[in-house]
Amino acid sequence: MTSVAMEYGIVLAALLFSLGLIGIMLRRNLIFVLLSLEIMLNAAGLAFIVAGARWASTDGQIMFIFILAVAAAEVAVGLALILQHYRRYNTLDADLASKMRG
Amino acid sequence: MSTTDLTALLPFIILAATTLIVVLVISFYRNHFITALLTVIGHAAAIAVLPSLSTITPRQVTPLMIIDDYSLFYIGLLTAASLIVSVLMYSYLQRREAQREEFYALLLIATIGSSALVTSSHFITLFIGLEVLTVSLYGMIAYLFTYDRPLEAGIKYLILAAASSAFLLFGMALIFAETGTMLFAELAEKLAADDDLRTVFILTGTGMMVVGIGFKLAVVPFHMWTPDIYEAAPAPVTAYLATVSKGGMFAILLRYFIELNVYAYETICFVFTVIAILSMFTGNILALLQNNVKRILAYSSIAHLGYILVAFLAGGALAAEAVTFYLVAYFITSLGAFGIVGLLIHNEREPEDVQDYRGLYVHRPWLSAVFTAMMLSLAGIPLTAGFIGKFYVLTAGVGAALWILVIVLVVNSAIGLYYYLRIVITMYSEPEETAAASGSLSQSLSVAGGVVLAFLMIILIWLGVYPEPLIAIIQDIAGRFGS
Amino acid sequence: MYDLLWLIPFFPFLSAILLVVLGSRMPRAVNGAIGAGSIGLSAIITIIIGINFLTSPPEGHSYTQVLWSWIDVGNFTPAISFHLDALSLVMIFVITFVGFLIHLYSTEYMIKDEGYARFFAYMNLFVGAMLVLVLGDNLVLLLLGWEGVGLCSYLLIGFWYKKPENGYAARKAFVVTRVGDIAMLIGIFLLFMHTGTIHIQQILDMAPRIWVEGATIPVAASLLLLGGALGKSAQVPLQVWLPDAMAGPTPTSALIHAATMVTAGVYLIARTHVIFELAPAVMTIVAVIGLVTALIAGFTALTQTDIKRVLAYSTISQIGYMFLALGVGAFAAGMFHFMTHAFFKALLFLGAGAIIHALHEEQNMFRMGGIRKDMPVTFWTFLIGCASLAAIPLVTSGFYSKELILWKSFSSQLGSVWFYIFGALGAFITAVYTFRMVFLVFYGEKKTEISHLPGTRILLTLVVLAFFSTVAGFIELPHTMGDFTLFSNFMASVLPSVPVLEYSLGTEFLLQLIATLLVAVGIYIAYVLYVKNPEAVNNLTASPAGQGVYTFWSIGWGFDWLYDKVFVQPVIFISRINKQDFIDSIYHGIAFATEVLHRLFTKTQTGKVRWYAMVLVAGAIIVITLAVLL
Amino acid sequence: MTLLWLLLLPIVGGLLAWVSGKTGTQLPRWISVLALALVFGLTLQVWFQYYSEIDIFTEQAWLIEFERDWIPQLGISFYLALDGLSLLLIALTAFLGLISVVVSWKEIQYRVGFFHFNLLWILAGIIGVFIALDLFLFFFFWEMMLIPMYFLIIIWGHEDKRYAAIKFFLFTQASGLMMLVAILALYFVHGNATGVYTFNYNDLLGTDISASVAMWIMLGFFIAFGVKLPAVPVHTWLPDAHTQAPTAGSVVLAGLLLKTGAYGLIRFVVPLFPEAATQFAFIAMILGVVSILYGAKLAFAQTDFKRLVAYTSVSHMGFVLLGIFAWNDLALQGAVVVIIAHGLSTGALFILAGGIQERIHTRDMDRMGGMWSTVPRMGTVAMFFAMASLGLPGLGNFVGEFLVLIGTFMENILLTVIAAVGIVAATIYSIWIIQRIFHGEPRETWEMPDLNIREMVVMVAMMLALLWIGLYPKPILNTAKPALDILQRGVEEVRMVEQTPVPDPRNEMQIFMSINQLHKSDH
Repeated sequence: MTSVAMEYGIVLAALLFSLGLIGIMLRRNLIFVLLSLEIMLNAAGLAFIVAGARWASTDGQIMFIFILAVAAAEVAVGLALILQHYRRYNTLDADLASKMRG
Repeated sequence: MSTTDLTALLPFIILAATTLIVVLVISFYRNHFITALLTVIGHAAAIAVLPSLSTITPRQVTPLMIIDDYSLFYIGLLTAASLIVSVLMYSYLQRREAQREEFYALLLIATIGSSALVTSSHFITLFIGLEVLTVSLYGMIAYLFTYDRPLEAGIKYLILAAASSAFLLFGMALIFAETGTMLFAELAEKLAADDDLRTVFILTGTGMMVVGIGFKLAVVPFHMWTPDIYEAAPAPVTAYLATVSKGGMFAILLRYFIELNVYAYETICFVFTVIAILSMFTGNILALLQNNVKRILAYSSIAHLGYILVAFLAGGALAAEAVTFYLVAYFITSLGAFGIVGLLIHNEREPEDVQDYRGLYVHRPWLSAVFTAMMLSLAGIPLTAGFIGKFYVLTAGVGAALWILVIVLVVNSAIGLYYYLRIVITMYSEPEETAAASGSLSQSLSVAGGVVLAFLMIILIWLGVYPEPLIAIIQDIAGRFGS
Repeated sequence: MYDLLWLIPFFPFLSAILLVVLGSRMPRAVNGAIGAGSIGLSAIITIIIGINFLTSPPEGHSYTQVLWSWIDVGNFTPAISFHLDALSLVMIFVITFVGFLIHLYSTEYMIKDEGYARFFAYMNLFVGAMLVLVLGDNLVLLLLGWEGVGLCSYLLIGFWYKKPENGYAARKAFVVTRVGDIAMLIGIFLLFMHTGTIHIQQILDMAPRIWVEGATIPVAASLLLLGGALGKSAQVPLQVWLPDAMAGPTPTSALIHAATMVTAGVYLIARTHVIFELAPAVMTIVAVIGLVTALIAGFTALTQTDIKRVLAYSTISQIGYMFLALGVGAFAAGMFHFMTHAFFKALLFLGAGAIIHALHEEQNMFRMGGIRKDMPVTFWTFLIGCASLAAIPLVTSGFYSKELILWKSFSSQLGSVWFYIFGALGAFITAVYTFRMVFLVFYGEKKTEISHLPGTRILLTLVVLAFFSTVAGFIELPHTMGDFTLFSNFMASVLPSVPVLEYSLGTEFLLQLIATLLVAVGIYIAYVLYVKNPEAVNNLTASPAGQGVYTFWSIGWGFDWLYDKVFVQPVIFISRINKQDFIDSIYHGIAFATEVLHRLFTKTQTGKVRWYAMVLVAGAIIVITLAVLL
Repeated sequence: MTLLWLLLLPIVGGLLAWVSGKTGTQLPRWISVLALALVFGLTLQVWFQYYSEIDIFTEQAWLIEFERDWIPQLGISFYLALDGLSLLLIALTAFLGLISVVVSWKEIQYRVGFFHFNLLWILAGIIGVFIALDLFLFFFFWEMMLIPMYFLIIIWGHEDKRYAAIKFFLFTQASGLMMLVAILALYFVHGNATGVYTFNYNDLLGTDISASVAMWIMLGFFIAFGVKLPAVPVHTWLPDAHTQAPTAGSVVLAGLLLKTGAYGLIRFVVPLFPEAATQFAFIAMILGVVSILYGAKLAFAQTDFKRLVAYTSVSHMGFVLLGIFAWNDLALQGAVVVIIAHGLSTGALFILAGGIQERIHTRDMDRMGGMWSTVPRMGTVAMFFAMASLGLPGLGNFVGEFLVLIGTFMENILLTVIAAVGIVAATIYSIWIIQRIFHGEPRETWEMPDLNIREMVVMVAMMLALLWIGLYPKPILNTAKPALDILQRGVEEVRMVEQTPVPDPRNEMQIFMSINQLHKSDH
């Protein structure tokens, strides 16, 4: 384990993170948006793992477990809401959810 | 974990137990009143034990949480706000068609999360507390998912909040990667010991954490969600968002800044200065001609967070005091304002349009007096807590010679007056002759809601006239903490 | 005895208040009795005090009565206190006595007017204010009277308020005199600043000690005081208000012209003569202004058709003579002319009033004529007044006072032969326009039928005034006629006579003769032009040059036109523009800009979650960039 | 305790009036009359009681003091104190307050209780401003009076009331916050220099401030007071507010609210920052002169009676500004007299305007004219107050304006001369009022009753007061004298001391850069 490895890891995590962000911004399908969120959270989780590895600390992995749990909770709530959205509009287009503005 | 540790965690235990009880009761016997009553009792009990805990403070409970006077104060504040929200929500749900009881479980969990947030001394607690709060909020915002707007708001909030949490997490990871610790205390030591540690990782990490925190606080440029969510969520939930969610976040931000002495990082301070200025201007200008009362309050909350940031950036004991006092005042006012919006709900519709309040003074003089008081407090007019709060913030700002921020604050206070007074004007205008007189808003008020509002009004004026006791407490807690 | 002094101004004020408060509830007879009676009481007290003053003069020939301390800040300590000396005694005598006669006359003259009580209230206030003016022992109290007089003139000129032109005349009078007042105000400030006191006597005592002749401060101060005097006394260039002031009831004109307001300027200069003497250049200015005014007004009077306007211009002209006297240092002569002028001018106005009343309120002289047989008393008294105004030798008081002025203007150290020449020219013109008036009104064909003959009170007043217009001159006779100087001696305690260059009696006699001849010629010309050969006038004015001159004179030498263009129009213009206050538009601009910003910002709240996310990310990038790069 | 009563009477009276509004319209009115009569009586009693002392004592600044801790942590105390100056202004407040209640008797028929609540609370705020000697408390009262005033305009005002009310509020509030910043800056400068953090006026007097800092702080105060006064160019709220307010509102605005600005300048700006004020005096005096002329100029142009009178207020208050910054005993005394006399004369003109509007439902002077024959009493009264307004000697305004001008003359001749032109302007607009409304041809026929007994009582009271001030102002001058003397002496002492030492530039740096650090170390 060297610090170089850590930086590679962080960069990878950052790339994943950016991917997720781009997904949120560009995808209109809510499921894909949710997926992108998962990617971002997991990117952060990856960063923790890499960081934990650098310091040979378990904190990173503990954090990752928490992140997983939280991500699961988010997805659960998210899917529930998306379901309602689909029921109402028969589509998963995020842009339809824009009744409020101004 | 010793008994003392458990004692220190008593508020959490009580709240968690209440949650369990509520969930169990619901599953056996659905009764709105009983559920709400249990919730209220749970909150009250949690608040009641707080004073006795001050004997064992400060106490580090595991590396994750610190129970000191500061966190006790904020737990009390958040729980009290949550208590008021639960009462308001009781009145509110009475008038709406929904599964009512589960809400209280969500509320309790969110409060636990927020309280955990203020006690955190470790990134994990920070993250967990935040997420517990946030995930519960998804449910609370979209609680009336059978309606269009709450659902839309829930989805928006979920997407954006999750994204911002990811930012926060990534930022934490970067800092952890550079320093190898997630404990505030250790971080502080390492950062203080080594100036070279201000690397790209640390700064980027801090920047990303700012995004996460800024989102929760709804400061510019992370404010976009605010109006929509405020508008769509049930009014008491909006009150909750404005108070418990933001208050908890601000408390931990202050703790984090002070413990890590982030004030020494000029760039971060600069970033916050820019954020404060933008928030004040953007919030007020957006609110200026807005016609939806809840959106007005949303935009004004953006501006108010800007005001608090002025005091926050001043640093030092005075800043901690000012921030705390302002938050207390802001809690009272937000609860009162949204409480009224919630109490006046009629025909499945909240009175959102400014015109809905036309002639309120004629139909409900006392309610309009309370609403006026809340608006004036937001505007910072004497005899209200908001005046003392604004005074305190300005004191901190001038004391630290933050002239630009102070001037911006003054200018924005003037802009803000315009829309607060617009609401007030409407209430005192002649009511329309038509059906409105018979009263879209003339239903009888719920007793509980009325009592809560009266209580808030009394506190508001009490603090505006005689803030000395509260200031004494705050100085004792926050002041000592800050210096 | 002297402590009754305060009663003199008190009665008119009391009566004015009574009339304002209760006037409308009392019968007219009572109103008139109160209005005229109060002035009568004041006149009686004045006469008692006057006799006392003559028989046993107070110490230093002056008496000061302090009623109460008015303002007391530092050394600025004006009190409500009255100062009686020879000068103020003459003034209050004329004011109360002539004032009383005018009031008496008014009780009959105004009897049909709906504002009877109001009229007397204003008149009493007027007299009261004038009394305060001349009695005030400090400049602030003097100013109080001064402004009070201005106010009352405004009220009285605009008495018939329903006619807009009366209101215009009233405002003109008030504003023009106030312009002069500002100068006077500054003058008072200047005097106070340099002497440290506001009391007239102290200032006068101190002035020769702290300033040398011709020093800047007395020159400036006297010029500023002169400004006030010019306004009040209707001298060039502030004379424009007086002819228009004829809009008021005729007794008002009598009061303004004879006893009160316009002589205030003369009084002011006489009162502060010490300061003027320290500024010889200003003295000359005073004299020149007086002369110029006398001539301009005289020429203008020649062309007027309205009987009251002729009298008005004659007043301006006669006050010009008083200024001439003051300017050459003949203060006593000025005051003497003031007194005689008060009698005959009051007489003329009241007589004119009687005539106007008799002729259906007709004021145009060309529509009068031939009424001397029908109104004999009026005719004879009016003739006496005119004779006095035109200074017919020996039998008229006007002759003695005007001769004195002309002689002094020649013989005084400050005098000059040019003063005499132009003064005599003025006397000539005076004779012409005076008798033009007499001939037009009383001679020739009857053009308007007499509807109403004056009653006893009016006639009585006229007779009394005619008597005084004749005898008042005998208290001061020139060297050539016995050198009887009762009046100058009396005034000597206040107004020292200026040194006079030595001339022989023959010179004086010669000059008097010339002036007398000029008067005679003037009367003859008037006779020729207006009785014997009326065509001549028409021929004269029909020629292009004549027409131009006639028009120029008749509009009062174009002063009104000039002021209208230079002052009135700009003021109206300024007041019209910027009614909405352009400064306010700055604030409106700010408000508008904020509103535009609001609309712009609102556009960012699209409601689309992807857009929100983009803003969030953009914000994140900016924040991180700032955090890392700065 | 007397001072506390002065505050409590209107506050409690206001609450009672509000509550009693439910019972009908008469009770709130009588409660208000009672409360204000008590305040007035109390003021007179204090005046009589201390009048002899006022004459003798010049060393003792305050006649009565009242101090309690309020927020001791921040050095804020509930500190009330009264000297001759405050006494006069409170007497004026109570007097005009009473008059406002009486003139509203018939005009206000809508929510009478709430109206009187607002009215009394405005008065309480104003009284508070005049006796609060803790700067925080002062600011507290300063802001406290705004909201009730705002309500007064917005609920009982005329056609354009919303605009007027919000404009009034924004101007005063924004400027008020500037003052708060200035107060705080002063607080820290004083605290850092002495270690004592306090808002107490007596302690803050004579604080050692470097020149440039003092200038900025002083400007903060000046802006707030200038807006209230109002001085050109921040006067534009005033015509709108005056015009749209109900009669009582206009009376209180013109008679009292503006005076708080003048009071602030006398009490705070010059004494707290003698040097800065001296440097600034010339500009302030120019503003005063500009206000005099510009206000008068705008007054000419108006056709709305109330608006015209409102602009004359700008003009009159210009004299106050001029007098205060001339800062000698003549000019200061003059300013005090103008403050009082203007309150009476302009207040009365607003009452007349309100009376006319009540009768014929318009304020447009183009539609009036020739009304003297219909309402001679009103005409006479209007004439009186127009004359007072144009500065006729013998009436109160003259004494004030004359003293101001003569005092200013000692300091600056040119400005005095220009200001004196304002008197001519005053003449024009004053007689213009009379001409347009009461004289001339009637443009429309109006059937209207003349002033009734209630109105005549009010008018006569105000006329007598003006005559009293005009002919025997000595009691007023005497009462104000010791207070003004002390203020002047304080300023002179500081000016004397400040002449010698050279200010240390480092001091200034410290104050601005490191107040933060200093403050931290204090804790």
